[in-house]
Amino acid sequence: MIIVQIILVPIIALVMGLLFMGLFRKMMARIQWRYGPPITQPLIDIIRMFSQKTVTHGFMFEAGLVLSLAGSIVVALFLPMGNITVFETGGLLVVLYLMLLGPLGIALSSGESGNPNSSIGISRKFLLALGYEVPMLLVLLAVMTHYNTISLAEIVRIQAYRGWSFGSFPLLLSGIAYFLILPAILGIRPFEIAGAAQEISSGPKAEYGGKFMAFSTLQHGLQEFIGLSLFVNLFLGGGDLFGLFGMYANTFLGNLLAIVVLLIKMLLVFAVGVCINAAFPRFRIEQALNYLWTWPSLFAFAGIVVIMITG
Amino acid sequence: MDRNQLVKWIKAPAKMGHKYSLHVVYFCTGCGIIEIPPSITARWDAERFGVIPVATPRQANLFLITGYVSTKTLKAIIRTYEQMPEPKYTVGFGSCPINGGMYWDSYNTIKKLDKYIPIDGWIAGCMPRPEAVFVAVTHLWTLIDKEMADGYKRYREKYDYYRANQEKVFGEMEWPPLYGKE
Amino acid sequence: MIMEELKSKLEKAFGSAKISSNYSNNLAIELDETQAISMLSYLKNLGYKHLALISCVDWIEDNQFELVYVLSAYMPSDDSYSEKEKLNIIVKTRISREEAKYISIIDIFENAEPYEREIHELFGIHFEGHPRLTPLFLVLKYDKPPFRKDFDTRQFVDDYFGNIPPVE
Amino acid sequence: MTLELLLIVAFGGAFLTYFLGKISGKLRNGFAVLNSLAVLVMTSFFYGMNIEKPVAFGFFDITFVLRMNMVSWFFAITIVGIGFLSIIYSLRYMQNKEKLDYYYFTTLFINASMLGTVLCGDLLSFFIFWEMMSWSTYLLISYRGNDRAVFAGIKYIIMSIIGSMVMLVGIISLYVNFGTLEITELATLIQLAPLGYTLFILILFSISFAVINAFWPFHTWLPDAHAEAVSPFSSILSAVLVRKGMYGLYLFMYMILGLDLLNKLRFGVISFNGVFCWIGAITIVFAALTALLQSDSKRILAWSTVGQGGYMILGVAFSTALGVAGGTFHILNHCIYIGLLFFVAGAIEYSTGGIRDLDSLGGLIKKMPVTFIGAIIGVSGLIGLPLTCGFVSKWMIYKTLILNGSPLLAFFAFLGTWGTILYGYKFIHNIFLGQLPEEHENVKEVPFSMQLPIIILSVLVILFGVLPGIPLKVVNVMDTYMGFESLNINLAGVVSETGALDTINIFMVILVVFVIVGLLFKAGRKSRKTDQYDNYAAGAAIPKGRYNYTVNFYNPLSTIIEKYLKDVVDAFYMKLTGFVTNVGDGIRKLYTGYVGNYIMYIVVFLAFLILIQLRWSVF
Repeated sequence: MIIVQIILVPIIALVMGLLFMGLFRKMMARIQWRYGPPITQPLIDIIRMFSQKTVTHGFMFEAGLVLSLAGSIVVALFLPMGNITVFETGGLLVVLYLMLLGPLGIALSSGESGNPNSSIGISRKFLLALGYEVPMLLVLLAVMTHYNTISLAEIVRIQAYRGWSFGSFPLLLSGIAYFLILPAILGIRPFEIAGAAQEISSGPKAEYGGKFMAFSTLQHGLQEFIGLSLFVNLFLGGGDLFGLFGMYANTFLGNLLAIVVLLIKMLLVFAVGVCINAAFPRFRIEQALNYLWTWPSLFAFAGIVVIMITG
Repeated sequence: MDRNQLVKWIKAPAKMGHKYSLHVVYFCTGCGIIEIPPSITARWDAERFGVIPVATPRQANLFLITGYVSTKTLKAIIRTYEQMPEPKYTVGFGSCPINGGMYWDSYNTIKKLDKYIPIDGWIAGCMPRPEAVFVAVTHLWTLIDKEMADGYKRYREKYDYYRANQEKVFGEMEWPPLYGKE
Repeated sequence: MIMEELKSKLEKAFGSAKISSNYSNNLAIELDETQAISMLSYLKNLGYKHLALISCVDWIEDNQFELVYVLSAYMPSDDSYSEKEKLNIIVKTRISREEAKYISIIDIFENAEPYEREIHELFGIHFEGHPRLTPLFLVLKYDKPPFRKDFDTRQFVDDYFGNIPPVE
Repeated sequence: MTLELLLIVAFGGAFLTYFLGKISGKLRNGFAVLNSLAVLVMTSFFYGMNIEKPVAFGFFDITFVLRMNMVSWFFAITIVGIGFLSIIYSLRYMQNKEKLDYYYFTTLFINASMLGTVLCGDLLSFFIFWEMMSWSTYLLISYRGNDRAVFAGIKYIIMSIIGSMVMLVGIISLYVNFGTLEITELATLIQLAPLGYTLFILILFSISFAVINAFWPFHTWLPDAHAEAVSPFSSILSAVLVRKGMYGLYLFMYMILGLDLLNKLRFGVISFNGVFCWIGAITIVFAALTALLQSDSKRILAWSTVGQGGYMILGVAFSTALGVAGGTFHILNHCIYIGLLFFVAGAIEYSTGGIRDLDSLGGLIKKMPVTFIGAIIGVSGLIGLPLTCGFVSKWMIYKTLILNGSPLLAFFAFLGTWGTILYGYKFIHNIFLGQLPEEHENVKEVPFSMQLPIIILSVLVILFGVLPGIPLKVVNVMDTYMGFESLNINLAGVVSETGALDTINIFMVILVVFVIVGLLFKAGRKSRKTDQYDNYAAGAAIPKGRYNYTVNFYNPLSTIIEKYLKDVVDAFYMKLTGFVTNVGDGIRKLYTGYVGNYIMYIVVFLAFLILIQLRWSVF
């Protein structure tokens, strides 16, 4: 049974990642009054990229990229999908540290490419990560202290009967803080600083050719899936719709429904993200840091203080 | 468009992939580049054909030579062409790359671009309109389908001729030959 | 009236200069090469500080190059576009075609540097006192500077690009 | 196989190498390696023994107590382990440097004195070994002899002397009050002492341990000491020597005072432990952000040593079973990967001819693969990536902080981790990745004797990351020895009802997924290898020496946080030293050398006394 889950969950995550990117381009096109490519365009791109013979700059150039995609898939395995969590050991702390593997892998491999555009891209990516980690850590700590557990699956189970944490008062502040930094986590327009195509010729991806570019797009899709799934699991009770499907609790149908509900919630949050992306120009890295360290951190800090007081 | 025919995808996914995802190198070689922005924005929208400008030649498989090619730009064009991953296609815009066009007797422009890098398709017109660009893209589809868009194969097989011609123009080249010792 | 006043002043200062004005707002001054430099600095002191352009004409029949300097005045601070700013002054001098050298005016107008480099590269006129007369545009090697009238471009194109064989 | 034999071998070996050095260099090097190997083997024999043995010492009958328990064994094994590796490392590293007898003697002497501090049972001998360690460290910090090294040495020795004097005051007051300096007796007697007095003693000792441990207010000597010390010594210095402060804190907080007395030291909200935790938190964040802005490879690692100390004190001072276990395990992990990183920095310095400035290096991965692997594993251990030992100890520390209701401390610790990622990647990127400058074209890999320590430590980092059970068993015994309930440890990590950690499980998942994705990657078309000059530069040629981005790598961040990171404490110390020199200068002017002035001083003073007597008839 667990073997099926181990194979199924990453596939769902990858497919959802591609769907997000396809949807992203379609919605952006629609907002800009044009037809835009079909939703399956990222898949077509990846098939084309896999068939291209390109250039490698050395061992780390390949190993880093493989590490980053593997790291993102492993994180997808550790996140609860509906009410199935394939691996639970170590809880949210392990998920937080595993989320480092993706960016670090990309950083190592594009650093090896010897192109200053990539180095500038990576230094911006890490600065942006430092920027949004301040409020994100406060938010995660607030949730963990509020539910007094470090296990993500536990948090989802508690939300099933205690109601979404986005509704309960102290976590509302943290939810707002997390939502304010969601564009930074997903890497979309206001915070598309690391992969800015015009300024630093797509940053870390500057030297990625055929299959490298395919792996990098897959990793980007997974990164968006992880950011959204974390938000939905922590704040929107991932996988349960006000207990409507309580009766099919742990049957096959129940799990399936939970997954579908989770994905729909993620799609809704992603749609809002795309609208933000369409409305904003790209920030400079100083503006991004100044923004991330003021408003979202304020909300997150208020949330954690309220939780420490009310317990 | 046979984009949704699953049978063709299963038989030859690489070919279909190349047809419906032509990423263009965003490199302004001549006066024709002014036609690219309108073709990728709202009015003509090249993205519905899967054509998107990308930042670096490494990520691209279509190279548009838009307009006359001066000797200085030829060096950059050859370098960019060699940096693109293998199945790559080039389309020449207007008459200047064909035979020098209006600058046929100029001391500084390249007359027949075909002598230096292989060109898969030409678009006539002294700066063709975006619709002509889409005609070129669809024409390229048929070429890819019939395996006739083999510019990169010609470049690999006859590389010494191309390299000799390039060296004739520039004298000594700054970078080593691409398919030197393989 | 600005023009007439200026014209009279110039005639007083430079007797031998032929001053004519073929448009309402420009003044053409033809000058001997020895006086051109002093005319330029004189005009600069008069307030025409903007050197718009230096160009060169190849009179191959009477075996001379003609250097053309175009001056105009900058808009004053209270940006009222008065009569004086509309006036363009064109100073022309003839230099002989054989030794083809002239004095650089960089110390009067600093922004003359690229213009003189370009004229040097394309016409082969050597400018004394120019800091770096290095090539600016051309990549290929030409026997004669390409803008000269006796440089036969068609001949050059045939034998330079002509003998490059097509790849078959 | 007794303790004093161990000490005799250690100290005897140090002196013997000095004299052997007079005979021949080869003999001295061989003997030094043999000696440190022997000490390592002998210490490992004492695993699990609890010995308490008074040893009569020669002159005027001081009883000199030797003590061995699991806590001292834990610290002893790290000392001799890193000592042995650094001796091997320095065989080739110090090859063409001068004063080698002096170097080997002081290194072995420092190792021996550290061993002494850990093995002694009474405070007097503890203080003697402590002093030996301090001034011999000064000898090695200023080994290079140029003025910056001497300045760093002086700065170190002043701060450590102040620390030792504070400790001496504590020892004397203990001796006066309790008549004995035996640790075991002290442990029983101090329970009866008034709370105020115990707090006073604890603060005194903690100040001296904080100085050697480079916590936030007393950290200023460490970055200078590391920038000047020789690489093999700076790995000893930051891996083990700095952690003597942690051993001291263990000795006092848990072995002498004991847990319940410690918890009684609480005045309303503020407790001794709480203050110490907050000092740790400030150390973490301050050091991590300062390390970001450095551009010298050794200085980055020095600031990281200061920062990682904060994690240890966070774990230890939080006094819950899991917290102390996490803190202790972090001491071991930090000792491993910071030693590894200093060996890597030394290897870079050795092969590029003494270059440590991060702005002029680059692309060394092609020339020095083994060092690169060591650096990658070291930095991932520093950050705490899941397959490395750093992760397990940080996981334990975070778990206690979060579940015991102090999320803000956990927040600062997390922030420190993200700062570590940034400067860890800067360390790797500026040295190994990017374009290889021409002058480093013929850089070769370091000789095997320098690669061996790097390989051993890298294997240890991964081994303890995947199978943390091995060291955790030792740490668990230490916990129970110090009065905490024992944790449920299995080979793969901590098992407890509030969220277990199973590192073997994580390792298997990552391995399997990595292999599958790797095969998928290999399935794609084979790509063509190119050199670094076939690169995208918008169609232009690559400017040979200038096509990299290394100079102030995190510039946008430094413009924001630079003004908050002025080292206020260091500036204060410098002003203090300036003031003291001025006062000294003033007093020196009194001694003008003419006898007449001195007589005048005496007369004036007598007149002053007479005036006092007449006025108030004091005498």
